[in-house]
Amino acid sequence: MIRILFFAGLREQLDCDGLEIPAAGLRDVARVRAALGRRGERWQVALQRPDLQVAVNQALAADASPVQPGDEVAFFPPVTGG
Amino acid sequence: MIRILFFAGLREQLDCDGLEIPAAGLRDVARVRAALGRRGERWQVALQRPDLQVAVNQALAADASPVQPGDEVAFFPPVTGG
Amino acid sequence: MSVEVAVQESAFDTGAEYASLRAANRTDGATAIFVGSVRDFNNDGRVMALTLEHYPGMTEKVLADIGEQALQRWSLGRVRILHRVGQLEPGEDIVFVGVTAPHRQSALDGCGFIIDLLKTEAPFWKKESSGSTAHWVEARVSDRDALQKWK
Amino acid sequence: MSVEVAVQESAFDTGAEYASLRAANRTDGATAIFVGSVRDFNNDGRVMALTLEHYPGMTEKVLADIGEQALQRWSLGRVRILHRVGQLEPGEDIVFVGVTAPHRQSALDGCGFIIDLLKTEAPFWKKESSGSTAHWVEARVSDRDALQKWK
Repeated sequence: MIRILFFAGLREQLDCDGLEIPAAGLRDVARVRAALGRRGERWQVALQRPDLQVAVNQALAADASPVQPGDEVAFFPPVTGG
Repeated sequence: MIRILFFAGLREQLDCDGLEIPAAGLRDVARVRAALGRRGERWQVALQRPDLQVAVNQALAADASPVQPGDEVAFFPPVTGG
Repeated sequence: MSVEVAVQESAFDTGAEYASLRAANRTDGATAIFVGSVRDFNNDGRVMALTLEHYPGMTEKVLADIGEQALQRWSLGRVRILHRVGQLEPGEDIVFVGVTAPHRQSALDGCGFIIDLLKTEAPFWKKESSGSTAHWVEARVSDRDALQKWK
Repeated sequence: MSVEVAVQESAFDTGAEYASLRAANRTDGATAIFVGSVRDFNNDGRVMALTLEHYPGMTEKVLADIGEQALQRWSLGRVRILHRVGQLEPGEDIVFVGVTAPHRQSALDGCGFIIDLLKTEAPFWKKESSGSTAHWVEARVSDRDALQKWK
């Protein structure tokens, strides 16, 4: 399984702060994103937002970053702390 | 008269923290410096130090800066505060 | 050389944080501090509250990593980064970045670098509320542009 | 917008100075502070004292002028510059520069500008003493070079 997390505006948009999905075939962030998009149009739209940031195991990552079973993958809007 | 002040290492070198000199003919900093240099070799040497800073009426100035009767002219080594 | 970070709901005391950066620190003549506070963004004078959400676990790692990068790059003495989460009122302090170094330029640059990276890499999100309405703060392009000077 | 400067023998309290920069200040979300402290310059561990001489009258004018320049150039909110004179012990604070602004880069740049100009234009001189010997600190070329970035 892969642990998925959503934060801030994205969390509210999806009305979901996290879920687990089977890891089979999801070997990079792009594939994880695509799999989540298949959950419905709302997910498709929200996850294609071009400025969305992604972290794998709590480190900033990109679409090409590898993902393994047991990983934690988080999607979130551009950060606005400080 | 022109009020002359010396600070820090220069004050110690000249063993003098200030004096008054007649203003006649001393219409810029260069002339004030030259007049002070004529007080003796120690003064000559100390006041020709190339990195010496000078202020006229408490504002940083240069050799060409004009001087008038009643002005306060200060000579000092490069500042080292902060 | 040390990096200390904290993510906390409680307020911090800039004077106490300064004292901690200076305690038994005779090698670093320079201390630079940056503090970010909640502004009264609305020009109509309406009091506004701010809620800070974060990504627990990742936040602390990112802050520690940013601090380490700064420490290595400028040979800093101590680095201290605090960031609040939860509900904040106008005038309250959000973030503290404190850096000590033997030389002033290192301290100032290290401090500026940390806050610039924090603004674009640390997973915090601000939600402003004013009366009954609330909205997520949009990231600013200028924050991303600010990173150019550290390339 | 205000510039406040002080030249004083007594110690200052960075926490109190910070509080004064923030008091009833809701427009400026950013505060940058630089503090310079007496280092233990001697690597042999000998305790060293510092005496700060200044040019009374001119010092205050120069500090106020530097503060005004920074305030105009970066649209700062508040500028506060404190500098101690007289006898100082290792570990004691010498100079405080505090700046508030609506934006962080203005606050950090304004703070850096002020300390760089102070280092080359404000009439203070340091004399280090260690045991029975004392000498005037030499100005550093790097302090003059630091001004280039503000041209």
